[in-house]
Amino acid sequence: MPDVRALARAFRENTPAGDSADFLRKRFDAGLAWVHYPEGLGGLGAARSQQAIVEEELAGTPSNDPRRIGIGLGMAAPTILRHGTDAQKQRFLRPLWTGEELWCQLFSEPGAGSDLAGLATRAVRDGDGWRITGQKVWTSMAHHARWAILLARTDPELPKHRGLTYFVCDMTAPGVDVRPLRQLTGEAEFNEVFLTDVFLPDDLRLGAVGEGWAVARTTLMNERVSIGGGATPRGGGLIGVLTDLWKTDPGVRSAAAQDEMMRLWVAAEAARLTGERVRQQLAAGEPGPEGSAVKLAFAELAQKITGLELELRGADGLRHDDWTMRRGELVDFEGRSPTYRWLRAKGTSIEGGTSEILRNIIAERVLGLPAEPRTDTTVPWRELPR
Amino acid sequence: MPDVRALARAFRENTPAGDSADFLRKRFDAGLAWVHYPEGLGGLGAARSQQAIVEEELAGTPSNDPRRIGIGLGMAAPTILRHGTDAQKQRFLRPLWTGEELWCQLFSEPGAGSDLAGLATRAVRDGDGWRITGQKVWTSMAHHARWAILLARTDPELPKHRGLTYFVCDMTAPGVDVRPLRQLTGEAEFNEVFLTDVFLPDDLRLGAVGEGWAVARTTLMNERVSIGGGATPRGGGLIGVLTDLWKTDPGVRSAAAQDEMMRLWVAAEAARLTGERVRQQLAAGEPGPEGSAVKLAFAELAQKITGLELELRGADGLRHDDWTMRRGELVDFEGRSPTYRWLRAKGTSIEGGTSEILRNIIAERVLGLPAEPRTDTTVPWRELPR
Amino acid sequence: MNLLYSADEESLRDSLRALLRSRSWSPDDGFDPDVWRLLTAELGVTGLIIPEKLGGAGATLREAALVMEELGRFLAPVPYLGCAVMATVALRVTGDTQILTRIADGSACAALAVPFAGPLPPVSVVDGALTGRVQSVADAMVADTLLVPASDGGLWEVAADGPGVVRVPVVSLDVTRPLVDLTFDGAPGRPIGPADRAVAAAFTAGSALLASEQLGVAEWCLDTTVDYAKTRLQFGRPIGSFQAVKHRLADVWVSVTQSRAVARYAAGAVSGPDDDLGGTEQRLAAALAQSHCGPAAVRAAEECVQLHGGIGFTWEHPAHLYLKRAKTTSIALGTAPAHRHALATLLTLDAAALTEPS
Amino acid sequence: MNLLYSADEESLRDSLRALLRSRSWSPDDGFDPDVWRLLTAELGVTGLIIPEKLGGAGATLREAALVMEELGRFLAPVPYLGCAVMATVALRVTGDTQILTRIADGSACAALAVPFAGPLPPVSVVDGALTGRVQSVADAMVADTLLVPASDGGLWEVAADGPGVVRVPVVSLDVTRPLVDLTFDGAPGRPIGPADRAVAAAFTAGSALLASEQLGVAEWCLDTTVDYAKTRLQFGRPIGSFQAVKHRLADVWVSVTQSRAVARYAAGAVSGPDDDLGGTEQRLAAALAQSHCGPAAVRAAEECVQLHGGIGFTWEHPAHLYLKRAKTTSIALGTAPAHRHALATLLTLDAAALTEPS
Repeated sequence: MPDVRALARAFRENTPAGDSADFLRKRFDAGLAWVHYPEGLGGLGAARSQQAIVEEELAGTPSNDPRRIGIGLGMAAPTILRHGTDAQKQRFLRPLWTGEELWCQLFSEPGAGSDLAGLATRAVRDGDGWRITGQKVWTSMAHHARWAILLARTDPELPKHRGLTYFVCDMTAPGVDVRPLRQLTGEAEFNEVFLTDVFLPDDLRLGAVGEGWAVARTTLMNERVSIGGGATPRGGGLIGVLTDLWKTDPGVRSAAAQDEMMRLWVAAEAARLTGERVRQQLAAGEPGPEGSAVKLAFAELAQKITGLELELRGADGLRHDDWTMRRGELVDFEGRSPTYRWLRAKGTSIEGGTSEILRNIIAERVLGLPAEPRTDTTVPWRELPR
Repeated sequence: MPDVRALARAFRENTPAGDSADFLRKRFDAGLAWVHYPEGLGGLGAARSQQAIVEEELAGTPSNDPRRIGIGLGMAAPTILRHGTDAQKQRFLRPLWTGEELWCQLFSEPGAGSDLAGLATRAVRDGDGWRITGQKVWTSMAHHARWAILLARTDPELPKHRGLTYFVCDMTAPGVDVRPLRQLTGEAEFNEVFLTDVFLPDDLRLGAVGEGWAVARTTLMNERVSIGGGATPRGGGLIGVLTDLWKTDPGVRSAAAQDEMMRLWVAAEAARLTGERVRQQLAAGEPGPEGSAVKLAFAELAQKITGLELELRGADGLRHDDWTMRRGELVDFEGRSPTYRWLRAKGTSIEGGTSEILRNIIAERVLGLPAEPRTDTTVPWRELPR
Repeated sequence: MNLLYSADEESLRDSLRALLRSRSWSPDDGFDPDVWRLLTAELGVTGLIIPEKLGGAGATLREAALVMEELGRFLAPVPYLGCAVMATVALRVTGDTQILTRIADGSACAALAVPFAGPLPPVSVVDGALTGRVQSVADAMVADTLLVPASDGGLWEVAADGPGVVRVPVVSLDVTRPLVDLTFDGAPGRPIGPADRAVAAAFTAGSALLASEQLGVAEWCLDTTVDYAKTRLQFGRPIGSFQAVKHRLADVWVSVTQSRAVARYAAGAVSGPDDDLGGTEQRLAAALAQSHCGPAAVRAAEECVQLHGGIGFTWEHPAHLYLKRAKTTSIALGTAPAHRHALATLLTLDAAALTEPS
Repeated sequence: MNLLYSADEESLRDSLRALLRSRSWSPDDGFDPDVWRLLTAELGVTGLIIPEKLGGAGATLREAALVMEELGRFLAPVPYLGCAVMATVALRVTGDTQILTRIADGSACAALAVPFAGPLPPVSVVDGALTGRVQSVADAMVADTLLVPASDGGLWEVAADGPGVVRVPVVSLDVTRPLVDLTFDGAPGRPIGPADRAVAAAFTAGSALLASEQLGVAEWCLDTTVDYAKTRLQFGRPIGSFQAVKHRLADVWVSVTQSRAVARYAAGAVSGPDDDLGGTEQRLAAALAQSHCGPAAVRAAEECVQLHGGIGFTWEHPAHLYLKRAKTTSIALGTAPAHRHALATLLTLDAAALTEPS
């Protein structure tokens, strides 16, 4: 087992922090990016829990922006690590981690949301590569991304899960058209991405032809793990915004509202402790399915808390801050107006797997309840009703 | 159109009310039992809304007990009227209405609750009649009933809805064994009925062989209509029990509880007005599906209101009145202990069609949402998993 | 009380739908002058509850509730609630005839200068002119006549574009019913009667009829979601064939069905003589209506967004407009908890007021 | 704080399950003396939190919480909460050794003479003897030692079958934890220390650990319902394959999952020195636990009855016993609204106590 703390200390002592990108590249090369990754790929093959030691030792040094590189870090990287060729790992992981190359995800389509495996974007062989045509939606960061993870259909004659192939899409390639997608908040936080005859060389294929679904499961599993989110202090986050209002504005207080607020406080604290327990399980090497409970609860709570806040504010709850269309890349629940919070919270039960799909997954994979009778998994995709 | 009011007045003037049963028989023969029934069968072929006039004119005269004859009146009678032979109508309707012969319903089975059409009780041809063998459950009044409406399987080789036949069961016939079924309240309000080789002559068959499901739909439709229930005054029923407690016992009052109680008051009043509107629609000859909204809401409300009552009572809510097994035939939500109310209320979302089945019906028949894919309706009943 | 729709009401509904169905609005439309004109000129509904002798239709608030329902269903951006219901009721109670005559013939549009939610701020009277600020007023941007409850106890008529009146549009959560901040700085006006009863009656009538608007909003949300669930395919099936979706829509249907009964009851309760509008039963019906129909509309709109999935979260799909309308109306004219508290008081169930039993 | 189960706890759980799985109880069983004896003799869990020097296991309330969880799951009719948790904590706080030693070796069973729900009634002291009535006391029918908070401020030891003590069994909603009405009429006793801190500590510990019992109850309900949903066929399919059933069970699972984290936190919070049991964090954790875990257990039990359909409504199926246990525990030691109010006070969010911001 490598002495992670000693390595991190030595690295810090010996590495000038002048140029941020350069520092991060060196940190990657020293295996201190993600210590549980293999040596040579930014890691040391250490336990995941050792990462905390590195962060402690390197506190205050230049760092990447976890929100901007989130998709790369949480979804692309584990997929490349598991299914990529050596060349792909060498090519993509370092700039992904340093933030020099941002990533986005080209999975969802207008006709394939919850039913991702039903997607229609086609990938057709063309010489030593592929021609991609289709439309993707709900793509955050697409207008900044250098690369995308892309799921496309290579064989429509096979049942839907079996005709998919996974690619890395070059977002600078001709035929990639990124358009802002405006949401009910007025912002365009996401994009639509139109792919028209986009050429991708075969070395951008990740995993075997027709194995796209299996590769995508790695991505999705990691998405769900990462959604559990980080630790917040008791009474922090949205419930803190509500209790701060309560404490500072006597006009919002009433006995009935107090009980309602306390119900939400209890629910928020129960969800927070559940998240804490999930992290302890992970740290103890016993990852469980409880992360999905955290996401479900967060979505419900975010909507209830922000809804109550509007009610408490009364007349002020009828006023918005700004409907100007803008590119809101990073969700800021606490910085903007109460109406923004309330509207944006409506997305929490849709994005990253709807609450309905999450309940299906819990029921079938955690509780072991039998699946519904299905007919869409056995017939050729081409014959499915759409 | 008959002058219902004049007929009722004349009947009242000319009929001695000395013997109650005799009075009711005469009232039936005068067509004043249910005026919308045909002449000769207790009615005058008048509009259903005219019945109110009769009740008004005959107020204070001997009457049947609507709770004891409820099953006969609400379910057996409309089915016999629609599907019975003339002889059956003549034989059954009068004593049913006068209450001289009580009825019960032999539909549900341990293995066929929500999925009634999957029932297993067999009826096998035997000379000029049928031999019935099977087990029925959740039968109110079975220990008092002279007759039962019975659904049994005459052909297990057909798909499940098509192999059923509808009978009138003689509850005094050999092989009919009625046993009390104890509920979580401690009472035995219902029965299990074991049928062992019970012989029923063919003239007790209602409708054609194999047409049992169609006949049963008449019964079930009428059950649902009748469940909407009668008018209650504002603040009456269970919510009235709660507000009376609130008014008389200062110890139960708190600001948080008040808002909770008022939520329930609002829900109860909304449900009450909905029931009122259903009755107005019926009276106007425009029956709608809204009665199912009333039943769903009542079940939910009964449970919430009684649950809150226990909470408000605190220590008293931990004490029951009596666990002695007894035959509780008529549900009395208001007369017994708060714990009894709370327990009994749990049955309201199960009996007479579970809330789940009711939601299915609303979704498919009212909203027109597509049915789930089904496989159990096309294969022979015998081959279904059980 | 009759909770059904009369044949006349059904026919009015048909006319309204024919008119409204032919229009469409974008998320940025705060007012559609053409529709407002048509509602006045073709259907005469802006003067529906104005007495016939003043040029109105002499109908009751029941019929106006029907109009509210349809305007809610189509989310028509017109100041019907503010002008044709609340200001009109206030004017009826004060006994005004002048302004009512002009509302009836479409030459005037009045608005009560009161916050759409929250307490009345003071507007003082000095030398026959008004000074004060009233924030978040509904339907006042397009009004030409403001009715201002002033601190002298009077209801004042003030020309909206007159001297000393400044109107600043608010960035409203519900862009289809824009709010405005009013500032009066020595604005001349004319007292037309005592304000208290007039404003209280306007709030009771407004609360009762807002329930019909909320019903219309909820109906649109339910209908639209049901239609979507029938046609949107995922996993090779319409999503409406999945039982969890069915059950949630069934629950929304139950709640909308209840809203219909409650809203009809409230509309009927406030349809008597104006003198009754301060009565217990009227206030109770209005508070009940807002306690039930507001949250019911919010729930229907939330399910509409959720069950549409991603598309329901976009600016392009109209679901968000209904969500914003539902939420703002559940706060306007009092939140559901505030109405429940009012109900407790009316029913002598308020703990603070209950004394020990004798 | 560690929210997981330790290896020792898992092993204790296995032992408890092995013991409890071999028993079964009917709806009429209020006490199983054999199981109580085995818990003492074989597993020593009745003395789990009694110091080793008094013959106990010297463990913390965390381990006792684990016991509560399993007793809840099996609904074992034994006075563990009353004797081995609440009375024991009270005795620990008073510094008693005599009774604790006897509880540890199984020769005594003590119960706090306090109502299972509601305020403490007065029990007066005259000439060294107690007089008063205490109603709806849990676990006191089988106790031989009653610990009575008296109006002199002391906690008194009274022999349960001694003179001047009358115990009348209550017809309890939860027959698996029978209540009793106690009457003291000049009952002799011995003061063992001040009552206030001891009783408060017992309530904090009891509330915190009751959450684990509620967790066990909820887990049984969820597991049993899931098993039933997998095997009960209707419409040719297991009912658990219907999406609405799935979603409701998924929601119950979420709530049970949260209960586990909350109950573990509460158990950990009260596992420090007895002196801390009056601390803010301990009271907060206990109030949080009861605010969440009580309603969560009720909901799991209600879904258990409902999704079992008719059979869940019978006396024969055990679902109703869990329903009754869940409901009574959600009232005992304070209802959820009362605990939420306590939380508001502890968090300085209580409106009545908040002053204007400076």
